[in-house]
Amino acid sequence: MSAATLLSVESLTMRFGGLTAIDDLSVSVPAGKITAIIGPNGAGKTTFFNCLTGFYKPTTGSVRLAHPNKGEMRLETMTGHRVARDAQVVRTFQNIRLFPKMTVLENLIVAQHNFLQKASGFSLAGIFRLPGYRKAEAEALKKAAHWLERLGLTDIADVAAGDLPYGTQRRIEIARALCVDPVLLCLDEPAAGLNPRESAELNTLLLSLCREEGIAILLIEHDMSVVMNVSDHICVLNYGRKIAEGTPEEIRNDPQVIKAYLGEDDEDTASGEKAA
Amino acid sequence: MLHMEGVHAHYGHIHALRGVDVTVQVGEIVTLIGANGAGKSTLMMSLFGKPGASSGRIVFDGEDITRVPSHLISRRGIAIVPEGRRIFPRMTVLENLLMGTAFADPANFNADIKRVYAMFPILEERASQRAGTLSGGEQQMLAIGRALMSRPKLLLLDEPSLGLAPIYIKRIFQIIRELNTEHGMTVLLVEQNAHHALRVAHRGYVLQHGEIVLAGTGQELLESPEVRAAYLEGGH
Amino acid sequence: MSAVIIARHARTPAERFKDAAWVAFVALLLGIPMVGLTTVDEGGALTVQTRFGMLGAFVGASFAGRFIFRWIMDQVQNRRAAKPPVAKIDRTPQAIKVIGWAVLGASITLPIVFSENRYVIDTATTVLIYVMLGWGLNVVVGLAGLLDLGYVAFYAVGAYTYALLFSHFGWTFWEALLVAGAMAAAFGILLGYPILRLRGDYLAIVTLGFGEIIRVILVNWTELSNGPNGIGSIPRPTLFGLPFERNPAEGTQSFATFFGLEFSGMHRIIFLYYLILVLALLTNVFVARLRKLPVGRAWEALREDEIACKAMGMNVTNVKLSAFAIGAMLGGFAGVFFAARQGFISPESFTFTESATILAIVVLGGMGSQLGVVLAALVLVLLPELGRNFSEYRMLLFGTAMVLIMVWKPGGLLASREPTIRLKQAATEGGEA
Amino acid sequence: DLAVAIAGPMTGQYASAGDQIRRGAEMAIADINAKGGVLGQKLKLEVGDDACDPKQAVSVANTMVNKKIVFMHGHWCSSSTIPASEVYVEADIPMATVSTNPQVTERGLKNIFRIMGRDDQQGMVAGGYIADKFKGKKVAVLDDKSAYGKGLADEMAKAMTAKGLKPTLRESITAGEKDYSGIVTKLKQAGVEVLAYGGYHTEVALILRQAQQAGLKLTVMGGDTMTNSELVTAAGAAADNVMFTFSPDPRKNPDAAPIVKRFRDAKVEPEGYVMYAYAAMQLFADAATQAKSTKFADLEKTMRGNSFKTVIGELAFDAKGDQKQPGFVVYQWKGGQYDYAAK
Amino acid sequence: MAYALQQLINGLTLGAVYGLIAIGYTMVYGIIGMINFAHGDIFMVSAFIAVTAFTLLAAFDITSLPLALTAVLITAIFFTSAYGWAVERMAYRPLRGSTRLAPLISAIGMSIFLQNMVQLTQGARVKPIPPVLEGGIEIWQSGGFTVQISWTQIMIVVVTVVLMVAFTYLITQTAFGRQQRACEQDSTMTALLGINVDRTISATFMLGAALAAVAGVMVTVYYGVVDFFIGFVAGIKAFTAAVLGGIGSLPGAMLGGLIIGLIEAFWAAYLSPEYKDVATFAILILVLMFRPSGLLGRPEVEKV
Ligand SMILES: Nc1ncnc2c1ncn2[C@@H]1O[C@H](COP(=O)(O)OP(=O)(O)OP(=O)(O)O)[C@@H](O)[C@H]1O
Ligand SMILES: Nc1ncnc2c1ncn2[C@@H]1O[C@H](COP(=O)(O)OP(=O)(O)OP(=O)(O)O)[C@@H](O)[C@H]1O
Ligand SMILES: CC(C)C[C@H](N)C(=O)O
Ligand SMILES: [Mg+2]
Ligand SMILES: [Mg+2]
Repeated sequence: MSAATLLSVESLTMRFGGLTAIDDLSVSVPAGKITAIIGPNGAGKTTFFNCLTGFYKPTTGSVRLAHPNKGEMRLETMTGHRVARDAQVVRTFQNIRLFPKMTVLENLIVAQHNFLQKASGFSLAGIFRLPGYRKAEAEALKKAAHWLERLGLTDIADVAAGDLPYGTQRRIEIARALCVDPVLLCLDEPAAGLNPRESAELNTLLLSLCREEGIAILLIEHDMSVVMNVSDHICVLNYGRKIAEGTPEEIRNDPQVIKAYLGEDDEDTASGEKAA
Repeated sequence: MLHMEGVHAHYGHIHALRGVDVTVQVGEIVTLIGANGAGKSTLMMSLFGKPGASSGRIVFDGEDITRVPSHLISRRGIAIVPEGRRIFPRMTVLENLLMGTAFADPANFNADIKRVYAMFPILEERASQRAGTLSGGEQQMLAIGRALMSRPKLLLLDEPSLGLAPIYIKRIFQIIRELNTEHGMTVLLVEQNAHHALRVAHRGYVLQHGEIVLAGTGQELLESPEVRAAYLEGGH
Repeated sequence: MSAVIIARHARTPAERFKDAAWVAFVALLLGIPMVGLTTVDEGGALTVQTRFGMLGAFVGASFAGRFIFRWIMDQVQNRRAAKPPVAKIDRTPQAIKVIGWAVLGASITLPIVFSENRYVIDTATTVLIYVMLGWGLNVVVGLAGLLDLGYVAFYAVGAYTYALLFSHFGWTFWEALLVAGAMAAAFGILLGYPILRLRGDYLAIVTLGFGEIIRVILVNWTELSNGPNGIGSIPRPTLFGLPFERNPAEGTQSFATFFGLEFSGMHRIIFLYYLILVLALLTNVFVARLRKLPVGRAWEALREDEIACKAMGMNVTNVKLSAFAIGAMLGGFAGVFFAARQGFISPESFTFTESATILAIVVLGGMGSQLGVVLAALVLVLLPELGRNFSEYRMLLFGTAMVLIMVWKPGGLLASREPTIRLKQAATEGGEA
Repeated sequence: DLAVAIAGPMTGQYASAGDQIRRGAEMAIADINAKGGVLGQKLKLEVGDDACDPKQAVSVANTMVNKKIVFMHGHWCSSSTIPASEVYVEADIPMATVSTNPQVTERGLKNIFRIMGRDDQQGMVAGGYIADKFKGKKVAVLDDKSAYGKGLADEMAKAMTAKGLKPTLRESITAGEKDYSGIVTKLKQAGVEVLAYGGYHTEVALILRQAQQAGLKLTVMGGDTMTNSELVTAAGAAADNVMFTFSPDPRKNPDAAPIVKRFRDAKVEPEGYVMYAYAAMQLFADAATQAKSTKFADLEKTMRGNSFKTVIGELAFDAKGDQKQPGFVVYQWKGGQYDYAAK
Repeated sequence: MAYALQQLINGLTLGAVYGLIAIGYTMVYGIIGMINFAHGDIFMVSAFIAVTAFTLLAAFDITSLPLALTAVLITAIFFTSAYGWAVERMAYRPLRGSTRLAPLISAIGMSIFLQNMVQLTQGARVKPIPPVLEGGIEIWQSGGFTVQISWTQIMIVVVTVVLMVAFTYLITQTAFGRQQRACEQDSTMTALLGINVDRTISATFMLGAALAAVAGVMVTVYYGVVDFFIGFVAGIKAFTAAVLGGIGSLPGAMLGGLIIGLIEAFWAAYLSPEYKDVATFAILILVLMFRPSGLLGRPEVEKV
């Protein structure tokens, strides 16, 4: 792992009453790569995301981001919206959280709120539709259209997001997160509810985001056909602790991981066949 | 056991089911596969009248249940693990499980809860945690556990493996098979994990745009080139 | 869901009879203590009086009413069921546009048609005040999804700001207008700040409490507000300095003398009408534009999912406060106009009932719908007005109507939501630019 | 037909007063029409409900203007009368009101005639009486924060103090609540024996009941609203401790005896504002007959210039429109009836 | 000191009355997540029923106090529950599944309707009944001030506490209570589990109305005077109490009621009675700033 470290998490602990959801966890996430976080249900993966993105205040520990333009940032000290706005660390949710009554396009435009709000002169310029604002709006629209195209959502751009099928909503959530211009994109089970074919498409997308756009991705996923095929690096959690770390190949054969997470290989092993 | 005939269903002016015919025999595991938005979840919910069938007939155990109010349907022995889990977030895990037993024989309670706890030990550990704070996968286990608490004759599972770790996915399919063979439970299963699903299923249907386009035994469908191309393989 | 079952099933007369009998039975139960019995005061002590005739009539009417109602509903449903459900093309946006222009045209010509009818124009002015209030509250409730049961506080702040600026410093309507708006906005932020973390119904009670606090302070702080006596002789707005008076002060012109017209009280009424029409329309354009700006979209997003907003880097605090501030400011403007039109304000005009009416207008209209607010304001203001002929049944009918409209159209009179931006249309517009 | 109108709280909290007004006016109109009407035309009564809400009052006023009424009796609440009068004055409609707030006539409108006294006079009489009668006792002054109640209480306190009896307590309560045990305990603690109250009778009844429970004996002095017999029903025997100021009782007016009887026959007790409403209609009928016109200028001149015999006595008005001899008298409830209090 | 004690007693009684109405509020809230603005008016209806019942009993010369009270309670509960049922059936059930605000507006409409209906059918005048339960105990005397507590006050506090405990048990420990809460959290899923949502909600409304009925009888006995307007103030105060204590929590409603009663009593006793409502609401806002879900309300943790 020679790539520069983008995010380094040190001895992070998160307790809920008597329950320790994350226990002294240290992880580092390289820039421009895909890092997967896996682990059994309740291992603390989503909680880990919540700590990174300002939704929970960790009990102890530090989360440092080496922002390419803005220098080092301490994420654990930043509140909810600042992590996304200033540090450009953007996430999706395990339980989809779109703006259901708004159209897909609107969802993507709202994601560009900070940029547009500034351009609208905090509404003063916008209310008179001054050219500066109109230009910004056109730009935002272009970006939205771009991601709609990339995720195959163009046809449903003007449909209310809440009326769409589950799998589609997953993709919209990713598109929306991309509109925030993330430096680090945190995806919580993006392949849940997708069929194998769609998962494969997701693989392609994730790889191209990482390789072509240089966006670092932190991925929580239970679908091994995704994890094993796209990750550069995998980190395995169990009971809030890191139990293994390494390349997909290493992880696949790690006995501890097999025992706690993958299960004994039998004729049903999905990972191999599903992506065949 | 279950028989759907020419069922149509709408959400407002969206026509989600366009005349589906589905049959499930006693003791069978039947699976539904189909792309995103094909109408799989709608089909399951339409058994409960949410949304109700706008035309067509649904027969369960020889009785027409097309117009029966939702709450009477589960009392006939149908339980569902719905899409999105729909656990009660502000109740404890135990209370959620108790909700599953509203019309079950109280005599079975101890055995049932033991069985569920044996399947998902984490639920026993967390019995008094509020369900809304469970992790995604734990919630999924809870939803399955809740459905099993009423000892249904017919179990509807809408993507039961969603959000579960691989080790649990294997467990789930094992459990489905067990329930079917040992307890004689009939199962209607929706899965994105079509491989798994078709393997455990006796028969399967392929749903497309609200219509059944293909039906056959699990093995037939697994081998069918259309199914392989559309649902089983990554498209490149 | 039971409704669905009933709808599909063609009812036999016997079933209809049973249904009506059940309703009659309930009516009997409800009627016994309220209709059948009453207590009257006979020389210092109560005695019970029975009114079985009235009770009988009430039960009979319930039976007949239900029977006929069901019969009609069944007919309607049968006819509907006979037609196959066709996928309707949603034509609402166009329809709304057409209705909107028609309403606008009607409101512009109204004073011309009714130029001698003081009552009509005055009532129309009241409607417009509520429309404006509705549009203001719509920002908070309809767009941002923050339940506000104390909106009347801002209306009061606007009205009192003008009244006080006038009585202490002699400010005119036009001078006070902006200051009062700013003042109300400041109060909006003042209210918004402590309750940022509250949701739903907690917000409701706190806003209700805030409205009460403002009212109680106005009642008790006599030095400031003249207490319950209110503030009177508030001057009417002028038309570019021309007052609407019969006898203008020495050496000044009034509207009538300037234009060489004979004085008529109607001039001012009509002027006030057009003034509020312009204010309301400005509000409308303002809110409609805001909706298509980042703030407006942020409000709606906030209503949909606050957590997702945060994850998109949105400063939720600012978004909420801006909704409160802008909603309050619009309420403040309406308040200034109200003070100027009434010429007299007292805390009694700013009670919870007033807040409830404004909220009802927003919800009945269909949350977030601008035209819906107009329709709902028309209904809610005109109903009690028309009801004046029924005198003591007036408020009874008003309450009933509120329930019935809600039951008839749970989403509000106009409930469709128009996207703030469309890919197609935006693309073609972009092409032109 | 000639349209005349009444306006007041026909619904809402004070609906019982509206009811009195309506009954009085209906009877008067029936009587006048039975005698052939006014100037050969029958009177037609329009009823406006303002629920004591100033905004509705303006709306009612506009309705009435539209109905081309020639005379208005109302409104009842001062806070409604004041804004509504600005509408009537522009439409040249004379009005006779029972609203007692000084502002009603102090604004110099020429269409207002007050057939009742003013709060300041009322307060003066009541306050003076307290100072004379209860010298040396502890007196609390309480109001309900309404325009009427607070104005009256302030005047009572002023008059008392002027006569050398300083109130021990000066407090306000919130009308419409039910629990006044807090204030009662406070009165008890302060050893108050006399309560000067500005407000409506409903609260007085509750205060009396709760005082009784707390073992506190209170004498209450109130204003014109205490005429309502609801007070007796609600307060029971304790009502006998209530005194109030009101214009001389029209029921005692020997000239009014036949009318009183007619009301009683119709099962309407001519208490409170019933006779005032009757008198207001008489005032209009007489003025119109004398002026031989229902034009505003003529009516106004006649009303201001002459005096009129009505069921509530002689009515004559000063330049502001206030009654020339308001003459407030102190009454006391006794066994369900009110009567002049001992001097 | 004696004065403070007396005010404490006053405050507690008033607080118990608020609490009693608030329990009904909070229970209905707990099931459909909606503020039932008409609850105060249901309470008012029950007070009128109580007045009629008391007057009837007096006419039949039934003077045994326990008998009369029981009879009145039963009558009031019976008819008021019917009102609770009917209000839900007509104004709220058709709105199931629409926005949260629709039933709120419908409730406001219902509240206006009930107020005016009672005004029309029963008259606008206040209705008094003669004192039912007189006397009390003198607890303490100091400085010429006698501290009294009346039987009525004792009865009100006892009844409130008993009902609060009973209903808390019902809601948190029984299957019926669980089903009620389930209806609020996800009514569709509740139906899928075989529970008749409509019936559960109706039953809750009837229970809520029964609680309002008890409150109505207590208030009638305590104050002796009712009118068609009493529901409004009581409703707002009880609503505030429910929120202060944490909406959905029955002990919270009770606690909130007591706190508001005490604030009112002591603020009026030692500071200015004019601003006691300002004090109440200011304290409410203050509490909610630090505990956004009220005193005993469970904090709404939303796991993302
Ligand atoms: N707010 C909370 N309060 C109490 N316990 C919590 C809270 N949030 C999470 N937990 C607990 O912490 C543990 C970790 O949860 P987390 O959601 O991080 O798991 P996860 O790894 O994302 O699992 P899954 O793969 O099932 O989504 C779980 O056991 C959960 O019950
Ligand atoms: N509540 C709803 N309102 C409107 N349309 C809906 C609603 N739910 C589903 N639909 C539409 O109905 C169709 C069928 O949806 P359904 O959820 O049954 O599909 P599915 O096969 O279960 O998809 P997925 O694999 O994503 O779960 C889709 O086009 C969807 O957009
Ligand atoms: C007693 C009534 C005439 C009303 C009261 N005097 C008022 O002017 O408001
Ligand atoms: Mg998770
Ligand atoms: Mg689905």
